[in-house]
Amino acid sequence: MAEHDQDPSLFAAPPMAEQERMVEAVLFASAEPVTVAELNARLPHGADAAEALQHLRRRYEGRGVQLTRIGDGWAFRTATDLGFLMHKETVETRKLSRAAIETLAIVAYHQPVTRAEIEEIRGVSVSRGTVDQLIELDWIRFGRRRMTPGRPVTFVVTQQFLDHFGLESARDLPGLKELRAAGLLDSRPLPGAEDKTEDDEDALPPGDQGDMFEDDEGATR
Amino acid sequence: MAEHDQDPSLFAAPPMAEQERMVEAVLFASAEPVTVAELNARLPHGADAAEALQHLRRRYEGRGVQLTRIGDGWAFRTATDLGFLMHKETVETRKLSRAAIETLAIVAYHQPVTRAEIEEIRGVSVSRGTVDQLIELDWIRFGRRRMTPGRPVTFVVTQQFLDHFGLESARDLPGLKELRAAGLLDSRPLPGAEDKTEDDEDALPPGDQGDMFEDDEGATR
Amino acid sequence: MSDPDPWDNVTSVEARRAAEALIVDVDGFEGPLDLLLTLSRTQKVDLRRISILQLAEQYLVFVEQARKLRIELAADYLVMAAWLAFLKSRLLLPPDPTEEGPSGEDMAAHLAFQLERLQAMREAAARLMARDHLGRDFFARGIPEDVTRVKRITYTASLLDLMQAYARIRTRDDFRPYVMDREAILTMEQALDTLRPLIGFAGDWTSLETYLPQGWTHDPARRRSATAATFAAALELAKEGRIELRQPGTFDPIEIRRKDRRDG
Repeated sequence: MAEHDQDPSLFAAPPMAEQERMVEAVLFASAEPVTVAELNARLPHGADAAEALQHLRRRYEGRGVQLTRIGDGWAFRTATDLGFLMHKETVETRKLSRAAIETLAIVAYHQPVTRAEIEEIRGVSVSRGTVDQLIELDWIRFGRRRMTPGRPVTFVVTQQFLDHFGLESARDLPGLKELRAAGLLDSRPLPGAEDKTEDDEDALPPGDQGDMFEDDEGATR
Repeated sequence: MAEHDQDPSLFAAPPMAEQERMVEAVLFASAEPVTVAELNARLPHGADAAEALQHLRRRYEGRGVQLTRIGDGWAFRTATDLGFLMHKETVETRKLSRAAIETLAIVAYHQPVTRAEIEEIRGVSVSRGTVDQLIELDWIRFGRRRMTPGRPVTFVVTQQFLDHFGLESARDLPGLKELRAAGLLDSRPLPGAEDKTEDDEDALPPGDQGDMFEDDEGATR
Repeated sequence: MSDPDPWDNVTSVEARRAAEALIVDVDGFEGPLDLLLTLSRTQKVDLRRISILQLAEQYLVFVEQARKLRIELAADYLVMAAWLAFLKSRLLLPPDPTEEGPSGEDMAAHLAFQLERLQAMREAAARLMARDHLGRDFFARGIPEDVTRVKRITYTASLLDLMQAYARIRTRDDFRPYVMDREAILTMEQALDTLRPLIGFAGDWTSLETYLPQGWTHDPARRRSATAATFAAALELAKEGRIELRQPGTFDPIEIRRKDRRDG
């Protein structure tokens, strides 16, 4: 390698094609974008890094990597349309936990609904993780605060939720009557179940969802 | 992304020019060699990375960076004649001891080789530290156990070793053919000491070196 | 072999100095084989034509000198010395046909092989290290864009899951998972039994719905099953050539009528 240290540089700048190779190698190996000044400092005396860069840039036009200006430096970058190759995604599909699906169902049917209401309906407390998970899945989000003491936040379902479940709106969710008709519910209401649901209804703001369920309850009688 | 999982793959592989761009992007993005199998796994379904590599290799002939084969992987490396341009930011690797260098050479030329065989060739015992150092450098690794009494472990060189020394395969080790022709890679037992060396002899199936190179053959596919 | 001058083979001053240095540097040798290889260089011949006898003598002299200088030699040097003394005697004495074991020539050839092999490996090591090194003479990509391995976990739930969950909550213990409820299933055989006696009267197009059995028209689940079974039964009868089916349009009521036997 020693031969290279003093070689033709002392005499004349190498041909442009050679300068281009040099710039190519330096940019390739450098851990950071390299400025024209730095390139000129590394290239043999008399070389014109700026010109070599222009040649090189053209050479890489349309290739899988692009010579890109970053700040005042230059670097190779993956062509933007091939960015997808840089991700190796392994998708693992898991069933939502029972707690999560129940919470989601309650939000869907009772929105906007507070955490306290969800807990009341489920009869068990709702863990932070469950709500976070549903928010992360982009299936529920925060709605308006309830204008009641403590101004609790409410949860509502998102557009993603509707998309995922193929619904036009949350109103399209089948009501209890339909669930029953579909055989998803036993038709006999348990004694005392009505009391329970009435409580729930109290908790509900006079929204459409509440209406829907009033209808349902009426239909079973 | 789900879109990528199913989209064009279902229909047809992208044109070869496009596959070439993709291979180029993936190899540029990786500092480590990437195997054909890995490339095929990353490219859209139906792509032929091996063919794309051939096109790409030709495209980079004479450039400042070169497409090089390393074992069963491929990587871009700067042209060796341009090394003088580079910042030698490399942390000067601890100078290897003579024992380490010789042990490395013996592993490379005799692989798979047991510790006893290394010791027989060098005429001294191999210190634990020497082997550890080479393993730490990722230049040698354990190979299959020898199917002889005691089932000794063997050592083989790694892809990093090939990469470091710019070798396409262990077959390209300098002077390998001549050494083999001269019988200097044979394991000859000490006359009169058959009992001691017999195991080793049996251990070295006639085609041991052959095995190594058969493996290489496999890798080229 | 009368009192061999230890430096017999050493001609030049430099070689003599080198040989002396050997002794001083004894710790620098990597064992007897390494020492033998170094000593063999003084013969200035191809290793393949080296005189092992001469080498054995050189070694024994070396060990003798070391002793005189009270340099403590490691055991393996002494073992090698004993072996070489034995080899020397084998090489000098005419072969005894009654003696077991390898001949002196065989042993010498093996030692020569070992030396040559060690020398070859040293040269190979030197050539290897003289190659271009990654990170010194050629370089890998400086800014690798690592593949981001994203392990994405998607949680799925179907609308059915959602509804079942809701139903489960709303009905509490009342809820039982959906099972095939035989009560609400009308089999095709049952429907055929209903339909067969009736078709005799179906002289004109009549909606299939009117043939649903009693008690199967109200409850939606029962009604659905009855409709399906009756339809299947009607197809069966049509196959038998006993009735005709028609449907004026998509989703319109399906109608049946008795097929007249006159053309059959």
